[in-house]
Amino acid sequence: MNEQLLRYLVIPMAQIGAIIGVMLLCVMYLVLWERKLIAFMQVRMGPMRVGYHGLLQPLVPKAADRWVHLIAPIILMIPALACFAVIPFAGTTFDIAGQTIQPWVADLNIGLLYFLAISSLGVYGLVLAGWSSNSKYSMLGSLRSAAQMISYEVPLGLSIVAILMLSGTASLVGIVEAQRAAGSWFLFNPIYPQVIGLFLYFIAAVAETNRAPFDLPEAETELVAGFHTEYSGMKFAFMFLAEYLNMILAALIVSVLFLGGWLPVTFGIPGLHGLFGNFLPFLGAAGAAITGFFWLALKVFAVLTVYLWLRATFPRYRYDQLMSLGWKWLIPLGLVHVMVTALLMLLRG
Amino acid sequence: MATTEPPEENGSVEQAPTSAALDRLLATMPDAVEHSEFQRGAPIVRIAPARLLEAMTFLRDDPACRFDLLSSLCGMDLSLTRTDGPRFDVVYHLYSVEHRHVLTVKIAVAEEQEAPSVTGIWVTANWHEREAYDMFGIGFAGHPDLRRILMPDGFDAFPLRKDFPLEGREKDHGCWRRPEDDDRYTYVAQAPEK
Amino acid sequence: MSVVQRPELSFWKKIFLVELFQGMAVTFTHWWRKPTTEQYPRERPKILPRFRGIPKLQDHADVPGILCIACNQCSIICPDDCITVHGEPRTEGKGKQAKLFILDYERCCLCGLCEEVCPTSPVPAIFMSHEYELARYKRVDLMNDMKELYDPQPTKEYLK
Amino acid sequence: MLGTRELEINLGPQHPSTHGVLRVKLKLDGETIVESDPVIGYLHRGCEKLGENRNYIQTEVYTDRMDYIAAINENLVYIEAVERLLGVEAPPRAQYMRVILAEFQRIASHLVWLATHALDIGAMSVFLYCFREREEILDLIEGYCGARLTTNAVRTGGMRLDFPEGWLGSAKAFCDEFPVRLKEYDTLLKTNRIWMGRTKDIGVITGERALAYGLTGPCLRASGVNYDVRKAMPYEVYSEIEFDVPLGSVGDTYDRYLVRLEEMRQSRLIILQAMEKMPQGPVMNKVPKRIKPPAGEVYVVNEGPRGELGVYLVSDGTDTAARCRFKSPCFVNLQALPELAKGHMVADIVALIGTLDIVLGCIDR
Repeated sequence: MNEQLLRYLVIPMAQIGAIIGVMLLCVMYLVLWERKLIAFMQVRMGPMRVGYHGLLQPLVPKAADRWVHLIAPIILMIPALACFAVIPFAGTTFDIAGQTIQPWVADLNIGLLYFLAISSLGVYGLVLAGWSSNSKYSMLGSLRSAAQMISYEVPLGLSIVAILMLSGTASLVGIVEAQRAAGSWFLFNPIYPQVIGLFLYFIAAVAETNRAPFDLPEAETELVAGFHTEYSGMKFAFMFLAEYLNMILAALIVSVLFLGGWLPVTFGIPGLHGLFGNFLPFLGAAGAAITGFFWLALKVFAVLTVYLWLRATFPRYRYDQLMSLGWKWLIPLGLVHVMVTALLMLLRG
Repeated sequence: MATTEPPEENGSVEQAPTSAALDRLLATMPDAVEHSEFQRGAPIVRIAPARLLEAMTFLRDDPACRFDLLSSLCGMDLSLTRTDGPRFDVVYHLYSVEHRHVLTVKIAVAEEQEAPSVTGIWVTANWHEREAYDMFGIGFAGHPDLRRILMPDGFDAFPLRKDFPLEGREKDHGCWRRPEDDDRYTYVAQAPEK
Repeated sequence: MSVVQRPELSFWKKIFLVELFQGMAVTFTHWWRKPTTEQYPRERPKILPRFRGIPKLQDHADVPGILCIACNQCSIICPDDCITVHGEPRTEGKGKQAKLFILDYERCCLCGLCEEVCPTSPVPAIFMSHEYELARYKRVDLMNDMKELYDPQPTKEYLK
Repeated sequence: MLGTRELEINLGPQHPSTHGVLRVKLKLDGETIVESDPVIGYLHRGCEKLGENRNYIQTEVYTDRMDYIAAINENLVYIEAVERLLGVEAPPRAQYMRVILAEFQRIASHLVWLATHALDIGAMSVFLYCFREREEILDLIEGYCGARLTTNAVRTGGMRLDFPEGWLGSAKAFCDEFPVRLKEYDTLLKTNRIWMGRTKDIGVITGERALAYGLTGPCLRASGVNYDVRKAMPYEVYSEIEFDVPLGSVGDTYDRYLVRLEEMRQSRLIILQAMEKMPQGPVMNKVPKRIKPPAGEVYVVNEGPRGELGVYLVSDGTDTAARCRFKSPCFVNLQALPELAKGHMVADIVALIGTLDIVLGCIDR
């Protein structure tokens, strides 16, 4: 009985703990990397006295109804963390002390659907946060961000439909296996290279996480930091963390869906499929898992750098332009993309 | 009848400055002009307040003048120099983009009397007149919403008048009070009780 | 006078987002350019010779005693009336010298007029020093008398 | 009782994008602006009252605190008014020096405008690139007169000091690599579709309406009216320098951006020409120590970066002015904000405040 207990309780708990710990750590370093990268891109040094320790003291506006004010950041945080359950961090399972450990928490066969459903729960957190701060600015900010997130779910979904068709399964592990079977990343897929899909997903993900050219809700110059104007202390840290976790999540999904998850960089080139498969052969399966994780991390790092690069370069869209871009351009593009993928799959078998 | 003073020489021998606009105005509305002179080459004309709006519309619309830019409108407190006549002067500086010439128009306004508002002719006069009212207390008849623009609404004096002290009135001063236990002064915003 | 022409994006540029990538290229190339910021407390900014810091008093070798002749020119010209000077007969030689010289840093606007009008011979008695760290902890410290006006304000080294 | 009411919202006075302490009372219907009413006066320090209680030398110290981003232009227009009252001319070398410094200050002021305007609309990097250029100009100005912002650089009858040696060399160096930087801003903004989307057809004003509002400077020239004081009533040595006055066609925010960019290029050309033509010679004319101009009045107008800077000086023979009136271009330009903002969205009012290029010190005096 304790073996059952061990397999389904202790190991997943350990994995979840590891994931949360690693993710919080890389959120901090992502924030630092963002400030340093954007600083260098703007010919300045960025934070030199690095002492990032987000323990801020809490503050609540008196007219706000306390409970909603308290719950909102938690509602924002839970989906961000929950989605990590589905992400395959490495390819091969390995065993330590007799127990076989898979490098992901759960391999749901509806993995992608789960991700879409959970990540769209975040909108509630935003709206509640804006409403409960009882200030006009937060109100405007939260309404804007809710509308933005909802309307950019659609192009997100469309770009994922094409991937589902190509890989035939919704489980993220299955998708990466499909890319291994197809012999190259989906981005360079012989049947129909998913360049438009990647572009579509990336733009929608940027809008979804209120970043770069679409950071309207927290447009500090207009609405004085939008919905989290009235937040400070731990609750603000939660929201801040949720935003960056969403960013890392989007980068992870881009890497898994389009850039071949844990497959090595040289995977696409015919002759060198397995070249960098395993840096630490002496560790056997564990070594392969670690190298797989390393490749995934490298791709996530590249995608995040492009995120920050966008932020340093582009001005901000206005609210109605944002909406018209989403509805008039991205969604038709997504539909055409899905149709073309289907057509090409039919023709090229 | 308007008298045109000979322009005073300031050391450089130059032909007497002429202003087409001024001559045009003198020709068409001689009775509106009380007095006109040239100061360092710039024409200055004093108009009777009653005929101001008529003269100003003429100056803006007449093809020879075409003063389409009211560069600046400001009040002046002459209580020290012109003790007999009306206390205030309202000075209009006009400029024509087309003909590239300038004209300064002045009208005299007594203390309680209201000057005619030129917001109908140039929209820019709105804030200028509000500032003149705020600083000098010169009322402008026909101004859309004449209220203070720079000073706080509750302010009851007119700061740019000559009788308003430079350091401000005692009543507006808060005072720096230093409690015994602390050596830093704290600013208390109400007048010190004597 | 020329009318500025308003560029229009050609169809192909619009489709392939050419100008967006050009913009990104600009920020990318800035990535490895040398940063221009200076880490203030450790790296001190370079002060140009004519920099107008806070006015201070100075003496000169060939004039015995206090250089300032208490002529009150500076306190007359000062727009904010920061300077009060009281003279006393000069200890060596004839003429006057400053007995009491109070400069109110709180009101001083660093305009440099006092240095211009100061008539003392080799060097102006009151001169615009190169000190720019003017914060003090108490308001009282801002009223500087002669003793403080002479010694340069100690700049603590921020080594942290 | 269900009913919709317009949302009244306060933009400022503590707000990151009002370029100073400006408060705009906005009436919003959803996101579109129904009515806006700018409230000013938070930075009123009574420069005109001080002008009437300080002598002519001391008042110049207050002029560069009014429009603190174009300090030398403010000093210049005040000193020109005093010189015209006195009937004194600055020697030719001093006049060329004044033109060079005024044009440098114009470039610096346009750089601050571009930086804050781009930052309000979201382009963070342009903000820092502009301030990097402005830093070099401020070093030049500090090299000449000793202060970066509160310059107090011009004197009645000429300039107090000549350029330090090596100054013209570093000024030339700046002028050489400035066009490359301008091209960078253009690639980042001018053809960028997001920037175009945020600035095209925002705050459109026709030529006549602009003149009725008394707009001057780049805001007026963007609507196609050719009025530049340096060409219309040339002061100092502008008549001997050829340069071009850029005009706009539509009169929207995008045109004002293009006009100001072009003005920066023209200012650079002016500086280069002035540096070549600058004769050797004295920099200061004989001026009495206590300036007591004869009784009279004068209204002098200069072309500041934001528009027409005017000084109306009335002297009664003593050494303090009887009336000292500063006509500020931003005070007049801001008056057009309600008409420009009607019907636009909240995000646009931020772009509009940026494009009017207002400085609150200059408005409130």
